Amino acid sequence: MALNKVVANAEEACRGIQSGMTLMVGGFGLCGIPENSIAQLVKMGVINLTCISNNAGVDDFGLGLLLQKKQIRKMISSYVGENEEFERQMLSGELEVDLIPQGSLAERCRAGGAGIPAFFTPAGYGTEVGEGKEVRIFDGKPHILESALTADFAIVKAWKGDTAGNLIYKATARNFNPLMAMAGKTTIAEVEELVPNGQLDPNQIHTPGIFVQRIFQGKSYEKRIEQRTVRKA
Amino acid sequence: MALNKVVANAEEACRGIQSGMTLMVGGFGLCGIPENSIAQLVKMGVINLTCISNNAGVDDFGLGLLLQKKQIRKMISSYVGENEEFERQMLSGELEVDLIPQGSLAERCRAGGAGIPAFFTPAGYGTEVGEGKEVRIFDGKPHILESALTADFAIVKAWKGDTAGNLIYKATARNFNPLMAMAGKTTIAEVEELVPNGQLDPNQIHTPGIFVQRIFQGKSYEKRIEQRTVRKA
Amino acid sequence: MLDKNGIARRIAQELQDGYYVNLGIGIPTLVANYIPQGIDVEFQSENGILGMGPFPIEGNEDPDLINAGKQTITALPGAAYFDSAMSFAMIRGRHVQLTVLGAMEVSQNGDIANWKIPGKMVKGMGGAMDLVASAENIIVAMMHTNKAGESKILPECTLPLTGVGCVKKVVTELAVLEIKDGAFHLLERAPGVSVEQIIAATAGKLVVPEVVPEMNLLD
Amino acid sequence: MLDKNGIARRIAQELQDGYYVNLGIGIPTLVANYIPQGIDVEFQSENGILGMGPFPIEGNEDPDLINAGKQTITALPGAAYFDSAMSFAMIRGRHVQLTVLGAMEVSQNGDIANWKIPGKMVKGMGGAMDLVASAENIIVAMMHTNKAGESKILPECTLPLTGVGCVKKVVTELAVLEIKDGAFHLLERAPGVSVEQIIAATAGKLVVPEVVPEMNLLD
Repeated sequence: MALNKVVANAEEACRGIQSGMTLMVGGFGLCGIPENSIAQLVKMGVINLTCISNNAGVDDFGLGLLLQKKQIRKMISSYVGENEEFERQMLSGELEVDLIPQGSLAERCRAGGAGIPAFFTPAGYGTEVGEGKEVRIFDGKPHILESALTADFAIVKAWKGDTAGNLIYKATARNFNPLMAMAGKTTIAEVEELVPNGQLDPNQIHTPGIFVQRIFQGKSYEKRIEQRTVRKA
Repeated sequence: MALNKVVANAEEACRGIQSGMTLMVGGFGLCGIPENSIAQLVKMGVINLTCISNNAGVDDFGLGLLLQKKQIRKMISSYVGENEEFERQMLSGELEVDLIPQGSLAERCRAGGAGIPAFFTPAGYGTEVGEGKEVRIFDGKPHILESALTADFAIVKAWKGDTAGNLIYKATARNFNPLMAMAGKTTIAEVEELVPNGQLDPNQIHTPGIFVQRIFQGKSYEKRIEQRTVRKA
Repeated sequence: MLDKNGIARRIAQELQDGYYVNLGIGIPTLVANYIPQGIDVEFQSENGILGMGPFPIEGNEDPDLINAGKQTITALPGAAYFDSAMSFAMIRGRHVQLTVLGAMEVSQNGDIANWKIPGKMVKGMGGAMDLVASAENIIVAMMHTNKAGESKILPECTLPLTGVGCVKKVVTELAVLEIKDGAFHLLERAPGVSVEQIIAATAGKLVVPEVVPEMNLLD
Repeated sequence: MLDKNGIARRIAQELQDGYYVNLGIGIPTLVANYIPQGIDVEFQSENGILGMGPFPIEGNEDPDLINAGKQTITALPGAAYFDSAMSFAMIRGRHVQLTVLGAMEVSQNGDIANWKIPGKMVKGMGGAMDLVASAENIIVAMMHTNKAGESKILPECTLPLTGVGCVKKVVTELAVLEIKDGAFHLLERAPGVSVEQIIAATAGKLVVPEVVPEMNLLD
């Protein structure tokens, strides 16, 4: 009786994504990013995208691939270093950038999915992030009013998923993925392992399937490491 | 290096709870309630308590045990049926009752734990719940401003826990427990099974230990069923 | 005229394939027994489960697995458990496509009263205010009149409100009514019920089209 | 005068048993190498881990397990992973007892600037604004002056702010300063550093007590 959200591949999953749309893309740095869907967006050639994503990838991976093709018009992020093409487009004015404190970004995505249109947070008060925003004192401390974020499509990456769209993430690859999954009008989940319903423990689901409209098993995950750091054995 | 939150028993866990304090108590109906801690509160005889809990137990179980002893001055709940002593005290004016929509109660507890002092929600607009509250239109729809809830102590019940205070709940016994765990100045967790650090999968923790100050293994759980419903085999 | 099961059966016809559905206590709960052939839906219970199944077979009750009515239940394959904040995120965020609720009164602009009777013990609204304020699609399952024969389909609610302007459809023992433009629109008659009976039982503004079909209660 | 490791070592003395600690990128990261004997603390990284351990042994790197600096890390027994909203719930909700951050400038009323230099590429504030707005206890690890020898310990910040009135303590290569009542209070000198050197390097209002002890850098 559980619903079936399975689509064949990234091509089918991304159907309907159009130029000019707002997309949320999960991941922190290159960790937990929807590699297959990003490749498909490059293939589709959709342009003028507004991308809500904590970071903007590196020059030749992650959202950097879309930046290279000038498919992104606006980035809404908390940190966009490690990307020269991004810097060039930003300084030349080709790319619009909206920088948001990381916690506010996360909470605004959750709020968008949770039907909370706005909330107060202390982050950014007294800085340029707070400019033009309503200020209110709670418990002696100033807070600013932040609004919810939503997207036409949210694209997330999980470790395991079932046909009903339930998702389990791995380690810190979870990051923004569950929050963005909540906030997409349509949410696409790509997973490393797609299993039949009943194989995931219902007690251990990170994203309940109600938030996911399309799910597919991705392939050839590169999972590039941005800062490989090790110690001696 | 992980921190050790283990205390010996309910007596040690509840130390410092005083008359007049505000307590959050996890559970939905009689499902997922901290039975050992409630028994300890009865034993301690603290009075004039403000209890934030979705329900108020039944006459002879759950928070009903505290009501019988007239230890509760005020209940903040969403639904308080199934309890005659509660009804008597409420109608006689001995007990103050603040009724809050269930979703707002949950979100207000989460907000209290998450440093969000207030948020807008559509629930309760145009009803007596919305009276005196700020109204604002978002996307054409009126919302009311609700504030965060916190408590001197939050008392929650989990299925499994480790010495660092990480918690895993079982099935629908999760309910309000993770939210209240976030919102207590001091949070007490009683668990059915207490295990050493390293035995719980860090990927499957529902309440990270940072929210828990004291944890102990409860005993003799009755887990009473309120509405036993079955079908024929 | 319909009995409670009939009302549930008629409401079940409103289910669409792929819907997530929240069923209130009482008549709404019965809707789960009449899911049309070929339609897959998943039930959410606001205490924290998606993919709620039937009651357990005797002896298999799990005190840790209940629904919002505090009844022992089961979980179907593909189910998920979650906390109460997540549960109402689903509801407020409009991820649940259909909510079916009981009511004491409904008004012609879609107001609903179903939680409080002045002078009587108030048990609380539970999740009802969140549900009615949030759902895109709310169907009320109720009796057209009270025991004294007075209409509960009103110009304005007399009882304290649960939500304003939110109810889209009402299914009673007599009729299916759609609420729009400040009036009840009569869509269907229950088997054996005349338009005159419905008019007589409805205190709120009622728009009656020339032809009012009788309900087709599919199996 | 302290080197970077010396600054980290001094800050590590501020750790108390049972603390949850968030360490920023740069000098703050080094604090983890100097946890005093007998003190148990747990490190939070805002991308979603509590109980962060050391870097992995070569060959054991897991691309799915990184810290906020995007470095491969390990998890200790008792660790927990969570999403970014939960992570900042911990931070904003004041469950993290100590935050150690780098800064470009700090002012005598506790303002901090550490994210943006006008005219240069802006990379973003990441989690810094949430951290400084929320932490009860913020220690800044920084150099007292810039490369041109100009003080970064100022009456007012000149760069765009990250947060206002939030920094409680500053540890530099020269001194430990406490910020209160609109001034820097000199608490300790670095080994071999004179009060005069500190006065010369400090542009903000500096309160100097009669006796300024030299830091005791315990092992």
